[in-house]
Amino acid sequence: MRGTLAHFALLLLLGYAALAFAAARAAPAVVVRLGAVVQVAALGLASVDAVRVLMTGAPQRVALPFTGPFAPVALRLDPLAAVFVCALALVGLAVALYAPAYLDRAGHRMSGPALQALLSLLEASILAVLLAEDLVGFFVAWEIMTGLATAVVLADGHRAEVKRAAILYLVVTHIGTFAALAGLLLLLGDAPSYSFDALRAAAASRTPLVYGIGICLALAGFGAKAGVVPLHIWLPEAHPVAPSHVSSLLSGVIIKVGIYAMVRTALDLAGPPPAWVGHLLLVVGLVSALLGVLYALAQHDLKRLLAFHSVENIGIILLGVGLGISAQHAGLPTVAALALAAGLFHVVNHAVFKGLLFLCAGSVHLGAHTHDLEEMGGLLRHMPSTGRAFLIGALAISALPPLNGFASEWLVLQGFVGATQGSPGLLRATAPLFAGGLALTGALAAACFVKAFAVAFLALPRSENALHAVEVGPMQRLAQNALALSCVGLGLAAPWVVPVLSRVGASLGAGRFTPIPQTGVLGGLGVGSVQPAVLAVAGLALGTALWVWLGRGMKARATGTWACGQGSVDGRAAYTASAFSNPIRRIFSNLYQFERATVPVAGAAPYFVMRSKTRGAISPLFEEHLYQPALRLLRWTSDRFAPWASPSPNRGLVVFAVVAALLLTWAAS
Amino acid sequence: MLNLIIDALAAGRVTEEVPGPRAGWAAAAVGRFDLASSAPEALRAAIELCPAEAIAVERSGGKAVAVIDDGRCVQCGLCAEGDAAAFKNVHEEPAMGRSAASLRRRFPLEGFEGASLGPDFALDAHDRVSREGARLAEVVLKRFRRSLHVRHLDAGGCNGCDWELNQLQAPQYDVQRFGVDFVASPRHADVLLVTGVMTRNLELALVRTLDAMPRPRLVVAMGACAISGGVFGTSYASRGGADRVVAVDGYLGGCPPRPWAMIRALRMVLE
Amino acid sequence: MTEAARKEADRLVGRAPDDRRALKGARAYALALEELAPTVGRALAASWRFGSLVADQPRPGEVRLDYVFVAPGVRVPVVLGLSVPPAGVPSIALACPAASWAEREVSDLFGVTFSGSPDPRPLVHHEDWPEGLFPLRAGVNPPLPVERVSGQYPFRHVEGEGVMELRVGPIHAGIIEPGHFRFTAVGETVLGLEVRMFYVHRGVERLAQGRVPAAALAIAERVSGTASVAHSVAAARAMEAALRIEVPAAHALVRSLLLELERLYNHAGDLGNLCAGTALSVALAEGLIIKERLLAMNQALSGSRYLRNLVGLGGVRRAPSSADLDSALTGATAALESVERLANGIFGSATNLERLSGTGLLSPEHVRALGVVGVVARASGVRTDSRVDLAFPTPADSEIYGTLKPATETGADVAARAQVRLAEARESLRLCQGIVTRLADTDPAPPGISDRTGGEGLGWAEGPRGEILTFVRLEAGRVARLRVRSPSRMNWPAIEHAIPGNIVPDFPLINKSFNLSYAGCDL
Amino acid sequence: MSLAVRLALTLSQAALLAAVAPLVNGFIKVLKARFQRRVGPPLTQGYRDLAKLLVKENLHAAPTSALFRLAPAVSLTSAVLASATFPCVAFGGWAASGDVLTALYVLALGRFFTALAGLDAASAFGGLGSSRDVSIAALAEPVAVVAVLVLAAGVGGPPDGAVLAGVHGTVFTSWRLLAAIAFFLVVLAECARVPVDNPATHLELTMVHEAMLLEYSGREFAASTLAAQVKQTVLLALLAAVFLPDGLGASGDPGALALSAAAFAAKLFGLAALVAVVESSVAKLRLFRVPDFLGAAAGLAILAYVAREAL
Repeated sequence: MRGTLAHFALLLLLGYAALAFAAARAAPAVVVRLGAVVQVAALGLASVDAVRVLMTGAPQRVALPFTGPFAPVALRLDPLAAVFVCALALVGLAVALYAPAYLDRAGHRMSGPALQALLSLLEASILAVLLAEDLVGFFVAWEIMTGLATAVVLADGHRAEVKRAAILYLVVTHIGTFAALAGLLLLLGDAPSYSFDALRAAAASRTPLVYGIGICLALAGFGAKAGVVPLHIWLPEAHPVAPSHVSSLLSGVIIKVGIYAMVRTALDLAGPPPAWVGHLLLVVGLVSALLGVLYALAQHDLKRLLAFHSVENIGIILLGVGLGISAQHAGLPTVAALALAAGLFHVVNHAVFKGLLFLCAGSVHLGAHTHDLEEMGGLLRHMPSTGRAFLIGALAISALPPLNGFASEWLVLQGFVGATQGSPGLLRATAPLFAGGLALTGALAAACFVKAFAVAFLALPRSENALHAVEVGPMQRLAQNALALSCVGLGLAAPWVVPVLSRVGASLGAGRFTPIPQTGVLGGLGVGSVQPAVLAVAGLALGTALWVWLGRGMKARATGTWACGQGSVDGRAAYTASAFSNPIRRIFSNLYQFERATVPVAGAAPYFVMRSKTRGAISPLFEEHLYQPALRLLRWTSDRFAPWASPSPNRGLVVFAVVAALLLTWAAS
Repeated sequence: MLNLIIDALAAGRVTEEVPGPRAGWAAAAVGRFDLASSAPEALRAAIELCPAEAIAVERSGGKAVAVIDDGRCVQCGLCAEGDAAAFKNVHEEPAMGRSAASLRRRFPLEGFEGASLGPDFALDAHDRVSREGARLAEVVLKRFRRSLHVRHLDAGGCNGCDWELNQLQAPQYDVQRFGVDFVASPRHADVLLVTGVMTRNLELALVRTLDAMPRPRLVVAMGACAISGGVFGTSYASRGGADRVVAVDGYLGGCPPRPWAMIRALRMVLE
Repeated sequence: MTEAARKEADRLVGRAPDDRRALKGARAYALALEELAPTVGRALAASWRFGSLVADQPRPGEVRLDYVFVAPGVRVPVVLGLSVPPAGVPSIALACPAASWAEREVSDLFGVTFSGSPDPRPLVHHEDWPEGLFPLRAGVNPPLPVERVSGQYPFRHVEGEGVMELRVGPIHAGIIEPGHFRFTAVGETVLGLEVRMFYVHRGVERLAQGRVPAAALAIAERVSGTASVAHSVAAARAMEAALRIEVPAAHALVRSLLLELERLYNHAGDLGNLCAGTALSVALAEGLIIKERLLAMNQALSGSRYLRNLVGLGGVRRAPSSADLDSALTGATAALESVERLANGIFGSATNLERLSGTGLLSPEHVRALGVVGVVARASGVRTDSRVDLAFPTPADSEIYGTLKPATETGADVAARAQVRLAEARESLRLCQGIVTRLADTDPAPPGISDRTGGEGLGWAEGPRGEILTFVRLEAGRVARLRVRSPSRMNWPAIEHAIPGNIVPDFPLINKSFNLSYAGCDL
Repeated sequence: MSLAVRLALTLSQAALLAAVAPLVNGFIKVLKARFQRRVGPPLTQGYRDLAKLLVKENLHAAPTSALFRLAPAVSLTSAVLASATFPCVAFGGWAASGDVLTALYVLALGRFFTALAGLDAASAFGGLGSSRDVSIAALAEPVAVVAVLVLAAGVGGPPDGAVLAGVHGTVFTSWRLLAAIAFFLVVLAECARVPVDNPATHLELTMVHEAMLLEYSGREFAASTLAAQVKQTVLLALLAAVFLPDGLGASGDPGALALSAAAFAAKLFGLAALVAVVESSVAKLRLFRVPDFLGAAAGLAILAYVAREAL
């Protein structure tokens, strides 16, 4: 069957962008709102296709009425891509609802119509990447996507930190793209065309060494886009500085495109993956997950905190994918299907709750004019709807039942439980470590979101802005509530969704996956299909009854917070974000290398210091121990070539690029 | 460290039965003081010596009455010193009651001439008796009798009462067996137990602490300071008894009251 | 040796003692205003320890300031006296941080202003006290209750990202006295602590004025509940010095016995209480059992569980019978055996010892600068003990205490303070045994008396927490000025310096190891 | 067995565990009192305290939000739900086919809300409690998960009702004991017990769990207190029924059911006694030694896994 809906979606988005640039000055408000309508329509259409593909399991071809410079542009929507299209659609719809009112008030330097146009183009380019069926189309769309993402990040390009973030983003992702391209070209070998089919066919004639180098380059390259540790350093810089609805899309979807490319390469294009690829992904996943959440805990800028959590969740997804590969080799095809499904489910879930949380962060910025948690406090009073939505997002990202984050994270954990039954080997030996690491990640994420929600929304305002915060408008609330509802819905629907997702692995053809049957217990893994719903309903009934009954005693009385007999509490007495994460930072002090210094400002030391000032700083681990030495190495290298290259890192980069390009040409020929 | 437990089990329980009000008195132990001599000079000397202004001679209806206020008496024994002393130590606990006035014990004086002596207790009408305890429904009192959580507040004493309260947790007394426990938060408390004179710097804190307690709740003042100010009385720095600031449901005299008396006083307010 | 030290003190001050001054129990010099700072500078350089600052108004219109120091070897406190108009005294706090609280107190109560003070904030009066009202100044009698004004106390301030204030008290969660601790912290990491006291300021010094000595002693006995004996002995000694009363040996010995018994029950109780901070519940219960037995023993001996009502002017009000003394000694011996077992539990538990070691370090430099006394000073390796530093008014005591070697530790942490307490409890029992033996050979006598009705005197006693210095001026048989300097007054400011570097949940443990009296400090 | 019977069994277990929770806590208190050479509170003191709280006022501090009022209901609900997710007495015929991991996650939901409520009143004590609680939980949860994993590895699947039936009658093994010890240490940490927390303390600055509840009063405090007790009972029951399932019946016939109920009760109170013994014999750890303690527990759990692989 030929899918035309996704095709229309692409055309709609492109058409709107053209119109928006043309009419931006004439009627900006109309253009902005039209953009929302177009995005809703386009993503709605695309999602219809995606759901159909997922349900039937049959891929769809999409033909475009033009051809590319190297080959006919072929687009294809298969179940794997469909999962990501769903994620895009869910987040994109909410963003479309959210954007107009946000753009009216946010006051970004870039105009609303321009942002809407760029957003539409960005969504189109994501669709194109997901639908691409050949390397040229894929990388062209990929580069366009990167460029557009940089452009929207630069919405406030006059600010130095935004510029820095954009440059960092461009540099890292381009090195990544370059590596990925090199890797895929290596894998392609001397195949006759650049089509994916040619790549798949080339698997048979490849040596393990070429495969190894190729897959590593590709995974690292795409991993940079996904924000995998240690290639994540751009992510916490770039995502927070973008407009919040764009951050939603960046963190919710675009980094997932990196995951898409990794899964596509490892499980489809490069042929059946050997066990070590799975192990590699598991290790990388666990490191990303743990470091991501630990660094998130140390943040007090809400958007940076959320960005670091993206690193964490990418790690969880990779744990699922990695287990999906490793379990096959341990003789556990069902576990493999379950784990991959869990990973893909987490792709969608993370898109939904992270999109939600970034929208809420945007609303908080509109309402309280800050991203700094230390300047918030008590926002729930003024922004109840945003607060509720944020709470649901927080519960979801903390993997708490019955929400969607729980469903997917719990399934990954079940995968590791299943892995203990595998044939003896590395996976079975290390299963407890990964399970424990995943549980640690989840618990730390919960700690982090207790902090984020409580410090932002509970207790007392810590600044004038927080005191006078205002709730956002109805459309923005609708967008947030829609995503919040999706968190609940996906969580409760997990028993029905997971079997569908478990078929994706089998559809890829390069791996042994046994899908889970649609009904009943999931593959003997103890996941009753009724259970989440039963527990949720029972919990809701019991909880509501209790809540009502608890309030029906003597009439409740309002009073001041107990302040040990002192008059009252104020914001300075309440826990700050830094204070809250202090125990964890101390426990993991090896990773943080936190330094604090307190110096007197007024008074006579040492006994009469009346005022003092304290500063604490985390020395960035990777910047210090990986990137700095790398740069030093680069500098050193370029120093050796001093006669014909001045010792600047930029020049060094050029030299590096030229050398790499030469090597690549040699490899491809 | 298991040996600590083994030793403790081997040594056995030390919790004592609640003695009667008169039982368990050491021969020398200070208790309450009763009138021993109506001699005016002895009374005058006692009033002069009394550091807490707890003794007075009142004239009511033409008859002279010696008054000793257990709500003020700090049991220093100065009034009972010497052979011709006006008062004697009777080795009984100081009085407890539901009002500060009920702690004043009166002794008719035979053949006493002359004007009133000592402080005028009638002027001292600061008794703010709480009716909250009396109003509590039987069901609440019954539940309090089975579970009573106490929040202690030192309003400014010498710390003696506090140490005695602390001793209630000693295994010999084991106040927990009566369903009584001390709690950290006023939110969890049923009784506010005040010791010490009401200092100026803690007045507002006392009010706030009471406000932080959920109703129904009771206030008990223990020790001479918490009832009247004891030796510290009223001054630029203090207001005297706790009932100058909040309504009180029960009073127990003593400086400091002994632990058994404290346990009995807690039971008294629940009756 | 003592004589040489006294000559050295004269040389340091630059003159002979002021023989016009009727102050007894001290070596008093008269200083001019401008001599104060250089003299104090030389005194501190010669390792004199700041003891007390006594403000008094023997004549209306001027305030006399007595700076009391304890100089090594002199064996009586050295007093630098200054008659000043109530403004413009140079502050010595910068050179001598130990004097800072004393200066602030005198400003609050007498309205004396100290120029150049590094910390001129009010101390005794809280923010709602009306300005310009000085309750101890002669002739000041404000209508009661004193009106409240609105105001804010300027706490020390730490600024920085994520810094929060942990404000604890005045009402604490346990059965503890009121005081306010303000931690500046980032979570568990404590950056600083400010202690705010004087919630239990009852105006003791003012209340004693106009009382007869017996009543004033009853008040002094109630300055701090668990140091009743020490406070009343110090006050009685001051009065006896003022009135030139000789205390008979039998009486002096009983007082010393009471002082040691007081130390014993306090130290035993403190050792048990330390376990509340480390949740060693069985040991905590054992500590309470021991303390209860000691309190019952106290009651059998004195009629009061806190050993009250025995100390009187000129001696003791009632001599305990030899049977009472013997049973007290038996009780104390049995209690010490239990304490030894308890100590085995406390120091023998690896988990417990881990909590105590290295926690709440207070360096000897801080101890010296802040004039810290008692157990806390000795646990930081600074040997100050008024039983050794200062002479006893009677030969009987001097003989008993001649053999005393004050226990010191160098650990300066919670464990060291516990060790010092244990060693002192042992030492107290040994002293008790000596005293009871001596008493058996001493003839009973009536308390000392005097026909004087006025005078000034300084008295001291080593309470469970450390040295108490009390000044008394009597006029016409009544107290005209009582000035108490408790060990807690000197030690409270020091706790602020034992906290930084520790974590929040260790504070209660450190606080217990100091075990300071709020009432004794606030008066 | 029909679904109705299975549901009834499940619900009655949940209700029973919730009902018995204050008794278990009281038992620990009485035992501790005996070690302290005193009588201690009546065994039923927990119920008396709860009954009393029902007639008291709910106080709401000014800064608190609706979340403060919601949290007690959520935490109690989560504790009760967790007690329904695994079978305590008979393995066969369990209605909720959930497993032990679900129980842990459901309990985590309660903790999340309690921790939030601790911060809601803008009191630093609540903040202290919350931040410590989530930090300790972050370290305890992975250990619990690994311990459960060991068990799952041993029985060939996640330890749920169906799979656990297979354990019945298996030989008691060293690795199962190691896993049980690891989980016991986690229980001490999760239930705010010495050496991690001191349930008997009155010192706000040292509290972990109770610090979060300092602002609660009346019925809401009753619910929060009961929730903590139910959580403790659930975790001890998990230990008794899942880690040490010896003596539990596989079938649902009344005789076997009664026998295994007796065995379960004996183990539950035996474990409670063990808690009392541990709590009376060690000091509370310094806060930043707790990671070492839980690290040791993690080591035991890993050792258990290795032992299972090796044996």
